[in-house]
Amino acid sequence: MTTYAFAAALFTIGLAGMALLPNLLRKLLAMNVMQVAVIVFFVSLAFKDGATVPILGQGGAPVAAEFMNPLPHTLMLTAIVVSVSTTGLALGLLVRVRSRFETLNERRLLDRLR
Amino acid sequence: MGASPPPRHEASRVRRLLGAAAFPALFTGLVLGMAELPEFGDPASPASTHVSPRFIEDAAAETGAANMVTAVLADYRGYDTLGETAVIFAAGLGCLVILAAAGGRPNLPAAGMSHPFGSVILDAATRILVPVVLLFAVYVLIHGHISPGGGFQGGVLFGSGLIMMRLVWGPAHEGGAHHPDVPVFGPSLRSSLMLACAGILGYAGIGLAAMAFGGEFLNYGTLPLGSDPAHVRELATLGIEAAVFLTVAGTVGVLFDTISIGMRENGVPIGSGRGPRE
Amino acid sequence: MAEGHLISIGLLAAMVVTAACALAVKDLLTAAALFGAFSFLTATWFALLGAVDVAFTEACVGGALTTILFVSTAFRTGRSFD
Amino acid sequence: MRDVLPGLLVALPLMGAALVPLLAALSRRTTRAAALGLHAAILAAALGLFGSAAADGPIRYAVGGWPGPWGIELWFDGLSTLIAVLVAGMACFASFAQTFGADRNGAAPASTPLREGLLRGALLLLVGGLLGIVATRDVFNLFVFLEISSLAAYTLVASGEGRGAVAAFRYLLAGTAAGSLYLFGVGFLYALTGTLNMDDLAARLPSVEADAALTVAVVLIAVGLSIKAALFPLHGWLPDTYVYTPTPAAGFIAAVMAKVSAYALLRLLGEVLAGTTAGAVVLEITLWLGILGVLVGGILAVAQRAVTRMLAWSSISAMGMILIGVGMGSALAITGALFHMAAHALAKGCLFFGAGGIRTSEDGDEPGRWAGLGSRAPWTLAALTVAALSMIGIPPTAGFFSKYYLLSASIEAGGPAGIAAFAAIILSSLLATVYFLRVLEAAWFRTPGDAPDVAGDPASRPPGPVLPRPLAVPVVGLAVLVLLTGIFARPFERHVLPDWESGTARISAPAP
Repeated sequence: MTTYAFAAALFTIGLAGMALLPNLLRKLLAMNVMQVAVIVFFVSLAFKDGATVPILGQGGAPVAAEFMNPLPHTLMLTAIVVSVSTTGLALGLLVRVRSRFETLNERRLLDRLR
Repeated sequence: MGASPPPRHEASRVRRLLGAAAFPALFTGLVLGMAELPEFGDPASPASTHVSPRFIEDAAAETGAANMVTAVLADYRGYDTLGETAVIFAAGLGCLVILAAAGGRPNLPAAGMSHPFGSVILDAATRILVPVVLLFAVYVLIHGHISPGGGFQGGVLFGSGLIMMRLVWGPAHEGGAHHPDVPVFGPSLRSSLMLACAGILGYAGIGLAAMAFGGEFLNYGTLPLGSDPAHVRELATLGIEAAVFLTVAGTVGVLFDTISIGMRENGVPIGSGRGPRE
Repeated sequence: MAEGHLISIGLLAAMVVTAACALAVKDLLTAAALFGAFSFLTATWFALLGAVDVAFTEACVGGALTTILFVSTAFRTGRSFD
Repeated sequence: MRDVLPGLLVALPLMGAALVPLLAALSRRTTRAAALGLHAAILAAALGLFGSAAADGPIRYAVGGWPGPWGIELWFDGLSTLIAVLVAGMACFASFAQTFGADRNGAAPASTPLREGLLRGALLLLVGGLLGIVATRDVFNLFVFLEISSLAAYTLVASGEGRGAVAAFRYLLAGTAAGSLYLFGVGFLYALTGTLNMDDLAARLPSVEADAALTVAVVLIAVGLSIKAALFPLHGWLPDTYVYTPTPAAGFIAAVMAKVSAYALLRLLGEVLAGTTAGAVVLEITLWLGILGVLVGGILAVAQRAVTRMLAWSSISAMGMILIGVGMGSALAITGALFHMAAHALAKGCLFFGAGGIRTSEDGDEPGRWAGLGSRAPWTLAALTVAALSMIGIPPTAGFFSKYYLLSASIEAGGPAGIAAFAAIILSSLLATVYFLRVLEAAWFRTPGDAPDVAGDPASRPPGPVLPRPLAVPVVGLAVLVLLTGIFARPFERHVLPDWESGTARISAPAP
């Protein structure tokens, strides 16, 4: 529960940053924090007390209770990829915005667009 | 930056007030919901008992991968991974459209990397480090069956090696080296794109090949690579990982090149060798 | 490792603090560096939870690639948030 | 057929997206032929699945040979194949229109063969993402394909000059927030049930006893998808995005992008989460927000000075109408929502292709710029008029029937929501009459001299056709489809609706 609450806190910080910070690059950093929060949540769902890393070592047939749940791990690999892809594309957009409008401040940008 | 203070808008004040109320509410709501979830670490939770036991108990026998995450990633949920590869490919394609292939005005400096640092120490360190990084990347790719790692991590590492070369030796582009002593290594923007495309084609190609042999899309078990289905799946998984590796390495190159030096080839097709550069 | 493990709680708290700092500092390079630190802390915590693959990826991607991309953008768009 | 087409439907666009940029190195002609051929093949696969699902019942397809809930399943019933056909069909028109951006510098700067290949690749990726959303039976897979379609859409939005990049960035922030909210909700569902497969979820959710957690999950998922579906008041990203997207992509994005998210909302809220109390409450809220969206979208559309911006606000109104249908949830309402998705996609695609092209050729976006176009290009304007009439809901067009179904569903539903929905739909038609007549009146009954809102000498207008052929063909083709869909609405209803109704019966009582 404590762990989940930390994920919720990170998510809230990220989402609030996206909505409230005026600078577009900062919004992007906040977006990354928000995405990491979801990953933290999923990874904490995969944890089992007394279990180990989901890689089969030497020995007999594996028992489910002995290994961490590999499914959320897999999903979160995909989520990390999605997050870096989005960030890459967003940074490309920002380079273009900065080159065209000479600011990354949302308010200045809105004034310039008016 | 500009000297004038950012103008104030009433709307943004309203939004700030709204935000001050909405975000604590969001946090409270999330925590209230989380209080009812199964306890952290509970081995009897639905997540631990419903679908996942098969991935733990049967993965090695069914797919031949000791790393269960690799088994789920490349085989049970290989379709997700195809989507993931497409996502990163979409990012590379997007940056190319937005920055490199667009006729933007070059009024931003390139990201400081267009002039090689020229320091002997950096140069020597890079000469030693880059081959090690690239080799490790390939190791991570191939060893992903048994240990943490796989195509994606390997691809990122490989791309990081390329970025390291770019940072120290300057950007590669048709037209020659920037550093007087060091030949420019690393793929051009166009070859990075081709790598990325090849990865997607390879991945989907393996999936379609499985269909040609009568299985479902991405059902590697039907491929005529041997008699032991787990072994066949293991081989196909390696092929999948290699395809992901190609796409990721290529896209990392594309992303870095476009973001750090893009929009400087004013209206000239990328890779045409005519890119004007001050 | 039980829920209330000190290392786990400490790492999580450090994550929240670095994330908040990364969003609060004035200088873009500092923010990018703090974000890198945030990612590495996250990766460490993932490793602690037995999610080695996720930890590896998060370290590669969040700690290295995303940070590099942010820094190279910072070089082009100016270091300070305006 | 049934064991090959599902794989092809999702594999072809993704492969094509990688193939077309490579072909761009050869020649423009090869690139174009390949892209058009791929889109045609995708449409053929979608039509094949549509026919097969209608004739022999729904198709379940286990990708990789792993059955659900361990693997990822695809699911093709009347509902999903209809949307798939719509997406694939619109994509053919958009691909045809993409030649426009390559030929005329006004729409896309400095178009090189490679750039054209990349843009065509982005369209294919977008189609692949949308078809993936439509086909999938797995809630996490839905997220992955949502992101593919989003990234491709950001690319297309930003591919124009100027403000497109800003619009795309704002769309990206909204879209990523939507994706993360959705994924967080999926995390809750996974923690509660241990599964990601939609059928398995629907079977296991009724026995879950954590009401608060389930409510949070449902709200997160609904809010996430509502942002993507531009449900009022989460529509903020939409107007700029539609207005600043280059015309060929705008016609496609405006036509199907938000609707696929509405479809996902229907699948999840109406089918998977229908057994939960929270799901029912959220559907009710969706209905009321849909009513508000219809009104706000219509009123703001009247207030706009630019034609494309007016069309964008009218889209918000239309999405509200679709979500009214989704929120009511009766068989008739869902039929209306689906029919409105199709009718609105065809008409709005037509109008965006037309208005975007006219914006370029007449060098401006005010209704006054349309003055005299009726005599200069009667066929094109006739087609656009048909589309506009469909938006208003005049009888022989498709738009009439979708509003008819939705109105009947509101009467059937009754109660305050039914009355409000009825009034909102009628009022939105009146508002649509106001804002479309302004444009049509200028086009048919004014000469360039007496247009009030255009400054400058009409003689200085750029010469040339009103719409270049790459845009004129989709405009006329879509208008014909609008008419055909309207004329054959009754037979269509007789042949296809029984399948949908059995589908919706299944929706209201989730199968194990």
